[in-house]
Amino acid sequence: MKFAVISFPGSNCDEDLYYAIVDGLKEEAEIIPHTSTRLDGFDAVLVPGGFSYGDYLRTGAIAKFAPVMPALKAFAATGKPVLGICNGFQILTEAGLLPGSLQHNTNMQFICEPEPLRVANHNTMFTNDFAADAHITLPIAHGEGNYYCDADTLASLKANNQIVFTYSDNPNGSVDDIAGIMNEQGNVLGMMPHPERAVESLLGSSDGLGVFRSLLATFTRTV
Amino acid sequence: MFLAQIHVTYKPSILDPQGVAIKNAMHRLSFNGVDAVTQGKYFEVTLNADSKDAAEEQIDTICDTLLANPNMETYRYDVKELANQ
Amino acid sequence: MFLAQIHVTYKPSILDPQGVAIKNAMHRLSFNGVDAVTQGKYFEVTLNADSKDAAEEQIDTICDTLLANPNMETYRYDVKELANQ
Amino acid sequence: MQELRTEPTPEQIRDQKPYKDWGLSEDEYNLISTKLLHRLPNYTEAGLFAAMWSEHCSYKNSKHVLRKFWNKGSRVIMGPGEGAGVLDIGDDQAVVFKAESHNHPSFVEPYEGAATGVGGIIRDIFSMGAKPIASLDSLRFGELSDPKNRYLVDEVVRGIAAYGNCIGIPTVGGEIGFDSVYHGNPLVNVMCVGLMNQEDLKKGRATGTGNSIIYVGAKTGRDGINGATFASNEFSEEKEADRSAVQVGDPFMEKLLTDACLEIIHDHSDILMGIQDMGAAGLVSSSAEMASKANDSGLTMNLDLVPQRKPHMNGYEIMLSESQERMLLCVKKGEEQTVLDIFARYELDAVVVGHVTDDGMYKLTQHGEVVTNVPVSTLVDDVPEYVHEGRKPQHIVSPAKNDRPDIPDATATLKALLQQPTIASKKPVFRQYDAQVQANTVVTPGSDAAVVRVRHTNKALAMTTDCNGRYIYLDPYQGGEIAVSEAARNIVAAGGTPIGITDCLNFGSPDDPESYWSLDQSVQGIAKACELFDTPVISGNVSMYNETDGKAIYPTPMIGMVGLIEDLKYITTQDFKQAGDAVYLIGD
Ligand SMILES: Nc1ncnc2c1ncn2[C@@H]1O[C@H](COP(=O)(O)OP(=O)(O)O)[C@@H](O)[C@H]1O
Repeated sequence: MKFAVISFPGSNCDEDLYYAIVDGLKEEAEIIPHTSTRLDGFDAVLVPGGFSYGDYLRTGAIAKFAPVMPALKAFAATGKPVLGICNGFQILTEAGLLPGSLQHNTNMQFICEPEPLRVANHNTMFTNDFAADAHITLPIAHGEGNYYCDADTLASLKANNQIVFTYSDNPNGSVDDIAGIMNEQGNVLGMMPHPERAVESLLGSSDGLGVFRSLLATFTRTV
Repeated sequence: MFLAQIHVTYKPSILDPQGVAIKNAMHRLSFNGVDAVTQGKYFEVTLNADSKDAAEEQIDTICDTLLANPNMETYRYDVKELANQ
Repeated sequence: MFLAQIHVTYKPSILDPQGVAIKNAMHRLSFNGVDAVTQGKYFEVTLNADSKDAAEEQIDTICDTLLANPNMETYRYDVKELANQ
Repeated sequence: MQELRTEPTPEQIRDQKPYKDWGLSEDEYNLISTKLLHRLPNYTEAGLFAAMWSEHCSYKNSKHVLRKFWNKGSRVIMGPGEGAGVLDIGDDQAVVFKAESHNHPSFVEPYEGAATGVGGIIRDIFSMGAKPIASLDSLRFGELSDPKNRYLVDEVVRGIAAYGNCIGIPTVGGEIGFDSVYHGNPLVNVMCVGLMNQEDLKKGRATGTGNSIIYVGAKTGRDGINGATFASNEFSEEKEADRSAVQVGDPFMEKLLTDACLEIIHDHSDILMGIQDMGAAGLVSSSAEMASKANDSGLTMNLDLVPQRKPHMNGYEIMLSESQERMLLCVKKGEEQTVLDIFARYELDAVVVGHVTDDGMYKLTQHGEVVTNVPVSTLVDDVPEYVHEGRKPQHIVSPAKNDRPDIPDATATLKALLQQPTIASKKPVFRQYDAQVQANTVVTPGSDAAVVRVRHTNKALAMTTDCNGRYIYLDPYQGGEIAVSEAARNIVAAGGTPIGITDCLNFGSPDDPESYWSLDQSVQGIAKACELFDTPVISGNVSMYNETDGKAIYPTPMIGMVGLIEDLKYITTQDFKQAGDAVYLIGD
């Protein structure tokens, strides 16, 4: 399976994701610059964390105009998986690939800590490796991870089982403890916690590997 | 040359954590009369355009696509011509 | 009840990386006429006070101590009385 | 619009002595004009001398003491003198580290002061050819009961977090303490650690006649002018009024700068002759030092070519600006385009601003005129060195009577101690730091030393910052030994072998004999301990004049230590693992 990791100016988790795939999952990965206009030949696209364009203006606001974005949208439209982590989640909401937006944490501080999470939906291409209602721990590291959407959107997220991860102990004020959501089609996931930082027990947790293993299992089943 | 003064603010229905944090700070400093605070963004953009209408049209698009997030924010602007230097 | 509209902007000598990044984004979006962009903060504060003067005095102190960083920023404000509801 | 200002003539400078405000003494001025130049320096030249001869750039007051540090040892690839020190860690790899103080800027403008401190030390690391892999801090503030100190803590921590988090270098550890002596003079020290392949080692040298000097990064503005002289002057309430504009950090720009410079270092090492960051005293300090280190090289630059943020900047301002996120490169003649193309890809400003000459002269032109023409050596090597008089402080000569506290209720005292901010958990601080980006942090803040593994090897690096100003105050020699020993214990407790240290010497004025004595003694204590532990001092920084209105801080030499963990299985953490385990007390 071949993953593309998109690198925007200011992305800083692109290499971490690359290593999570290559060393952790032992599959193929390539870092793709924001100027690239094609994503053919990839089976999944990962949008990494960091501070694209310094996160100036709003997180993800400037990245959504990067030259690679039309290709990313086209890729998402094919139904293949797109995973945005942290800043990647912020970019996907700004680009309209996911509903809602991410605001400042309610304490107005950056928060870095291991965070207990619940897998709210394990019937997705990103979470089929987890047991139903699994409790896992993934690191978070963000200043603006407070997920917001209006009541109608929230109702439809719930109705369609689009809420994929929730916080056990909401750190940032997110609506309904949301830590990660997917689009209606189920092939675009955005999440604030960092699975790529939790792929080996040496670094404290390997729970994150489950996300990548799920993608691999889905891929193996469909080809 | 034109100057656009642009205000981008949260929609009233949106909880603004920055505004809340600032209001709490004001209360801690004993400004107890403060009832509500909202924080928005203020931009000044100077631009060349053929006419005021053309400048406004550009600013409108810039606000829609870049400066404001329509999920949460609204904007208003005011464009004026700058005296030649 | 009074409404204060407050603008906090960088002093001209201060580097504004945010403004530069936004300007570059506008150019990438082909708004090539854009010459300069600065980003500042805009606050709306509603407060109770005995008079407009009293409200202005409070806002002045609030700006000095909380909303603006005198090392880098300047502020201006406008206070008006709100019609009773 | 800014008016074009007329500069004072050389004669006016001689008569009105504005150089004194810039930190140059009358004797120094006379030495420059009569012995070194044999003429009166013009306005720009006088400004350049004031900056280059400041304590911050020349170490003229501390050099004598710094020579007492021990910096041998079999691992040393590069000791003090370059941007940062370098130690061999096997497998043709090396660790690079250095610490830097940003005390005064952080008092004036805590958020930006702390942020730009982080930015500066990172540039020192990658300019050696190393990838920055971790940062640590060491902070001192006045008591938290004062709201001003709470504000300083919040903003300094926010500034460190904002810069490190954005640029993607994990802040993995540090220390923070509170004492009323730091009220009005907080200490903000930051350390950065980098990892490199030994073949990538770069130096800040401008060598090879005809080779090009390339300026890259942010445009030069009027910020931080006089920063170097300012940092070397005592800080008093009165002077607050005339301070120059605050420097603002742009971590986004620095991320691009880091990536671009490392790409050039890796892929085009053969055409890159030297690289240095622009830190204190900006362009003049970086360029003059690059020329000086290349022995007899000279250098000429055209100031009109320097990217400028504001119109009508004069030579003095352009050369002394401390605008952040700027680097200077020396590139082989004819190969400039390769380098310019790489920077263009990162959307960074890069311009050829001058070239290396063979006459040993430092020559600057602006608007077609020569504005500076002095021997490189006069700026860098001819700075007088001062050996100050030391005197044992009164409080050591006749110490206060032993005051043995009365502890009727040990539990209550223990609880009270644990509530002291200096002792209590630092989680509210380090929770704001991204400690895990780069996905190599094995031990995050909260243990004795942080541990960062070296990816694709079985090795890891342990790192810590430590100091106890109170011990130094009471006995600087032993206090110095204690600081190094504490750092070494932290490293060992993490499973590492201590291999070297960096330091930040935060002291009062060297003109105060008691303060100078403490500096000298503590350096000797540190040196002695370093020799015992086989941990050479490979880099460091001096911050003097840490006093407000004549009151000095505790002498506070911060020690940043790095240890090598030869096998990942040696990594240990400080927390109790399970009930029933035995607890041992070792030592006496
Ligand atoms: N300013 C700081 N920045 C980052 N980490 C910090 C800071 N202060 C303390 N820490 C972390 O908190 C932990 C405990 O620190 P400290 O109380 O100084 O313990 P010790 O006395 O064992 O050094 C350490 O892991 C240290 O790295």
